[in-house]
Amino acid sequence: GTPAPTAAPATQAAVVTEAPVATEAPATEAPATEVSAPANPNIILATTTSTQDSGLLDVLVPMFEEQTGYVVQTIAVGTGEALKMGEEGNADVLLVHAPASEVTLMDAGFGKDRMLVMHNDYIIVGPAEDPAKIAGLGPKDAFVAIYNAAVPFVSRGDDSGTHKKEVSFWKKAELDPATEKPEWFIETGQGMGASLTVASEKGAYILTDRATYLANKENLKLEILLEGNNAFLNVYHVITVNPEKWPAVNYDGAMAFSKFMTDPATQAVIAEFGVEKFGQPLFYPDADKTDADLGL
Amino acid sequence: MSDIFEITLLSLQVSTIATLISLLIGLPFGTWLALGKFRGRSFLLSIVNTGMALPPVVVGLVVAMTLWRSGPLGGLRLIYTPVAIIIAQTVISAPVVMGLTAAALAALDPRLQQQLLGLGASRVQMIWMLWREARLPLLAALMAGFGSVISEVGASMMVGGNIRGQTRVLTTAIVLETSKGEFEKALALSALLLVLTYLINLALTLIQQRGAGK
Amino acid sequence: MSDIFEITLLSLQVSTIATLISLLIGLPFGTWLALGKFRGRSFLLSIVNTGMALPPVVVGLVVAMTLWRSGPLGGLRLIYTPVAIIIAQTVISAPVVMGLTAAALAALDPRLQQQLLGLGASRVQMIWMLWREARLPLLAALMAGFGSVISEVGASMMVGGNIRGQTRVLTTAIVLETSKGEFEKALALSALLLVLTYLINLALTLIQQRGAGK
Amino acid sequence: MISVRDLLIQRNGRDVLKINTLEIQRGETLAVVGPNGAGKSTLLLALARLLKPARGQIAFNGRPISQMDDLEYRRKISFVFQDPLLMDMTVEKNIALGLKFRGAEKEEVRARVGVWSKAMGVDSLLGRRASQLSGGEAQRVSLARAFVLDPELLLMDEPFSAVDPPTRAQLLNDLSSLLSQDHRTTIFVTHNLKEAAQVGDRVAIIINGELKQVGTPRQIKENPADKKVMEFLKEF
Amino acid sequence: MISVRDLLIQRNGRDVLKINTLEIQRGETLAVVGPNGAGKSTLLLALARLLKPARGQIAFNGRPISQMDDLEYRRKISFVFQDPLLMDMTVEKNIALGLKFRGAEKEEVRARVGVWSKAMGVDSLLGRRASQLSGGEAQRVSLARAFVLDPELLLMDEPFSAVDPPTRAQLLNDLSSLLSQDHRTTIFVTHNLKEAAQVGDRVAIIINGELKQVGTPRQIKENPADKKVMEFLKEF
Ligand SMILES: Nc1ncnc2c1ncn2[C@@H]1O[C@H](COP(=O)(O)OP(=O)(O)OP(=O)(O)O)[C@@H](O)[C@H]1O
Ligand SMILES: Nc1ncnc2c1ncn2[C@@H]1O[C@H](COP(=O)(O)OP(=O)(O)OP(=O)(O)O)[C@@H](O)[C@H]1O
Ligand SMILES: [Mg+2]
Ligand SMILES: [Mg+2]
Repeated sequence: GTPAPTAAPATQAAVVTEAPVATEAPATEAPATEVSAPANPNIILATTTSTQDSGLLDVLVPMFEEQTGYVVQTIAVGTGEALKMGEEGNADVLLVHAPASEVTLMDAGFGKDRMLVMHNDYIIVGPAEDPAKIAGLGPKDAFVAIYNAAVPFVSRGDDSGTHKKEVSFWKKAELDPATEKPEWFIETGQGMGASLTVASEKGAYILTDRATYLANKENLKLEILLEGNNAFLNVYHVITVNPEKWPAVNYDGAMAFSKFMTDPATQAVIAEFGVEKFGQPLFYPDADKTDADLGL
Repeated sequence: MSDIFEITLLSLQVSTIATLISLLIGLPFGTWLALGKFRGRSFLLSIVNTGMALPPVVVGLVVAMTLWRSGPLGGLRLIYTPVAIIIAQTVISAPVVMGLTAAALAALDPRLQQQLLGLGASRVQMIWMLWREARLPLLAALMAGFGSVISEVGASMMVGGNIRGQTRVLTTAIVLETSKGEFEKALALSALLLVLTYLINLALTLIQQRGAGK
Repeated sequence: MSDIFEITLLSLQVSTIATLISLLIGLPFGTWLALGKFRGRSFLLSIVNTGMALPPVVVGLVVAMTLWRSGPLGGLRLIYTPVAIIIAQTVISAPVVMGLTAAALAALDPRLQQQLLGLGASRVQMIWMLWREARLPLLAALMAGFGSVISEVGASMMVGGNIRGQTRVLTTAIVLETSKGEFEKALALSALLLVLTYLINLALTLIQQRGAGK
Repeated sequence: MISVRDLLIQRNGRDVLKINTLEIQRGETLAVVGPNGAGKSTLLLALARLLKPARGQIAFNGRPISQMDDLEYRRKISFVFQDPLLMDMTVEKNIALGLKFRGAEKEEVRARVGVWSKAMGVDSLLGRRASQLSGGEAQRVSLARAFVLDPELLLMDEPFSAVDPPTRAQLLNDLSSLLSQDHRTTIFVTHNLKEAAQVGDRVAIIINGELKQVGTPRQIKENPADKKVMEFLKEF
Repeated sequence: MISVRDLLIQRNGRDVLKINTLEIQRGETLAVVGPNGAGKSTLLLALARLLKPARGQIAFNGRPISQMDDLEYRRKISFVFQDPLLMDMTVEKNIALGLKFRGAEKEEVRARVGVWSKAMGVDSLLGRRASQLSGGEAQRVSLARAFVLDPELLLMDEPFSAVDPPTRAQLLNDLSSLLSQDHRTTIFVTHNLKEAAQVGDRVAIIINGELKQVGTPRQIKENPADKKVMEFLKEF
């Protein structure tokens, strides 16, 4: 069986090396030497900004294009916008990290296939002094502590995957600062990088994905205060848009991309990505696991 | 969107103040560029014209780097305040007002200056009359300046932070709704923004025509 | 940033083409607004002036919704191509060129039209001479139009998609570097953008002055 | 050549010129005089089709000008305006303007500009920008600009008001012989009654928006139509 | 009152006016005549300190004007320009302009504008926009605009060129008496030699950028300085 998701991804480095090939054989996979251009070579990939900002797609997309002859148009937008593009058939394939909303999309029939690709994790960062004393607490208690201390907290407030995650924590804590709008609750409505900058400037706490934090670390006066909890997993799925709803979509291409993303060779690349620069991987490949394995 | 009224008001306030400051800077300086006789004038003019092409994101980045705590003016604690947006927007629209003012005044008959001085106008009075004479293109300059700030988003986002209840303005709200995939809301806000801008333009045009009609 | 040359070239191409199309639309239409005598003229003028304040994000959203597969022109498959950026940028800069053209021509002595016709000018020849006479403010209009597109990012982002190697232009690259936290790279790209814009403005100014000097 | 019937011109809603009937023969020079604001310039503008009549009609060679091709008609005409607005270009280009509009050959343009700039005494100024001329120089350029066109109908609105006396005398002389040679129809507005009598085959008197009288200088002097005309002519 | 010494004015790098010496007495009216482009307008502009001399000096009541306060000096002067550029406002406001610049009281402005608009025959046009005037009407407004100021020194550059003959005669008459009453110094450029002799206590002749001769009309007529002056005066 597959190993249970471990709490701290830093200790989980070896998953990929033993990963078996995905259950379905990659039908379209072809050696780079005999690339024949597909009938409809253009694919629109709608994804969240984090995958682009981290630089991961800059590595993977050229690989995919070279292997298959497809040309990928990567559109990095907010999670909500990416899902909407799928819903309206304006993208062929999605790479997103908002599991609950993804399920809604699938249930409504707009998505056809949904495959687990990878995860990284969320962390709570904040000023080194940690005025609300959240270090060492569980996620729910940490949010309660922040609320009670009424110290600055930055919320993305943009319905992104990260924001949805944060909302779920407030819900678990049975608190609702978004409605109460206290002074210390700062909603930026911006992307992760910009929100981190706001948090840094305001000396605030913020829930962030590890990858973006690491990429921006140099410019920030924020320390990791809480990490390594099961509840902090940030899971990415690839979703093909349903051609029965939108005949114009390039389903073959979308499928090829999904297969590529879950292909063991690709997964190995994901596991290595960022190690050189940050000393730790930014994403952990999960193609060999199921949602249940990750506690979704 | 219960805070829509608040957001709209802030947009108008911030952009109006920025436009007024730009006018205060751009009108005299543009006049000087148009009327002054000095070396390096066309060099300065092309610098100002380049300023008309200042990308809001660049202005946002530079102003933010200045106002961040790590920046030279970090002590003022202006980052993520409406004042910061006003500063950035002023940087964006001042060159627009300046460049168009210079062009408008340079197009006037040069003998007009002579004649006004010959009628006993002081320098200030002369310039005042020149502005009056060029009021149509100057109004267009003002509108272009206002248009450049009420519509920009890159700078407001970076230096304002789009913080709900504090620095969220119409354009940043539009971007937010768009990134949420809430296109209808984004379009509704856009419509609101355009209607407001239209009303302001209309008011300015009417004031100007009344002034001309007298 | 090995593709920096490519990005720069695309920026220049796209913005230049958009500006030229805006000129092709804005110059005649602005002239008509300035010289025509018809009802609803000031209404149209304030619409055009409002157009100068069209937020790039709004233009981007509307053009994207039109060009998306789900949109009315989805069949043309233009979304996420340089053509899409050109379309959006044209929508942004045409009103700028138009409004400033109208203001520039309205400021000319109305008897000039009469005199040109009296010398045997056809309508086209007359308009040509009026443009020549107002070349200074018209050049400023052109520069403001170019400035508005070379600097905008909202529309290029939405309809172009900032796709590496395909539709990435300087401003979208700046935004990307900024959001990656690579501020130095962003500033370097900004400097490049401004230097290019300056050179273009300088070239236009020199051409215009040579034309005037003859 | 030109016949005006029942003409009414309005400017900004005010009646500024009424003419019951006026006939001008081919080759004739008609001098138009009258007080300021009488409507003299307005008459010329209407004849050049630069103002639309509120009523009445103007016929050129028997055809109503409103029915002729606008451009074709205007290209038979040269107009020397009361306030010449020169274009911001060289004197040479200003003089050549009308020829350029008519698509004349480069050679022809050069030749004609040469002839007429010399005739008007501005040949030394050809390379100068028009904005750098004295008042009289500008007026001479505007005269040259009209004469190069060799028009059928020449409309001149106080064309010598800023020209110095010796030049003026000489131009008037040249003009008289030139016009009578050419059989070119000329309408000539002036404030100088002596000039009007010298150049005009007939003189038209417009007062307060009405054409009061048309006749040879002698006819008018001997037999003024009414008291107003008499008063206007008393300096003469 | 005014004394000019060794003056050289350049425009666009060309010498356009040289005057060795010229004295104008308080209360005197000096008529200036000369061919087009001679430098007459340039002289007036220099006297009003609107052009900087390349050399030499102009003194007003014994003080070099370059050392006087610019504004204070210009406010002693009224200028009627050769081409009056009226502002795009009503005739009334145009006439009041100089008074407004000098911060005159509302009542006084109204009274003076009333007097002078009537004197120039433009009182019925006070509410009209300046762009809707005939050539002569515009010139009258420009005259009124200068006269309301009641200046010490009045500079007029062909102020009657577009005014109709009866009005012109009347204004000249009025002017002669007005000027001799007021002891107002006047410099009056004209192309009408009769006018120059009628109004001017002395006449100055500028030809080709040089002040050739200054004297009473009779002196000049009887004793022209050189051949060029004689030639210029032959029509006179
Ligand atoms: N704005 C100007 N720039 C350069 N040169 C000029 C300018 N205005 C006039 N000149 C030149 O200066 C000289 C004197 O001009 P000025 O206007 O004083 O002549 P003027 O005696 O008033 O002639 P006119 O009787 O035609 O009005 C002329 O050679 C003229 O071409
Ligand atoms: N652009 C205009 N708009 C409105 N009314 C005008 C305009 N130009 C002239 N007028 C008026 O029309 C009437 C006739 O003007 P016109 O210019 O024909 O007079 P004119 O006989 O040429 O006088 P002048 O001898 O002063 O040149 C005058 O009452 C004048 O005020
Ligand atoms: Mg007239
Ligand atoms: Mg002169």
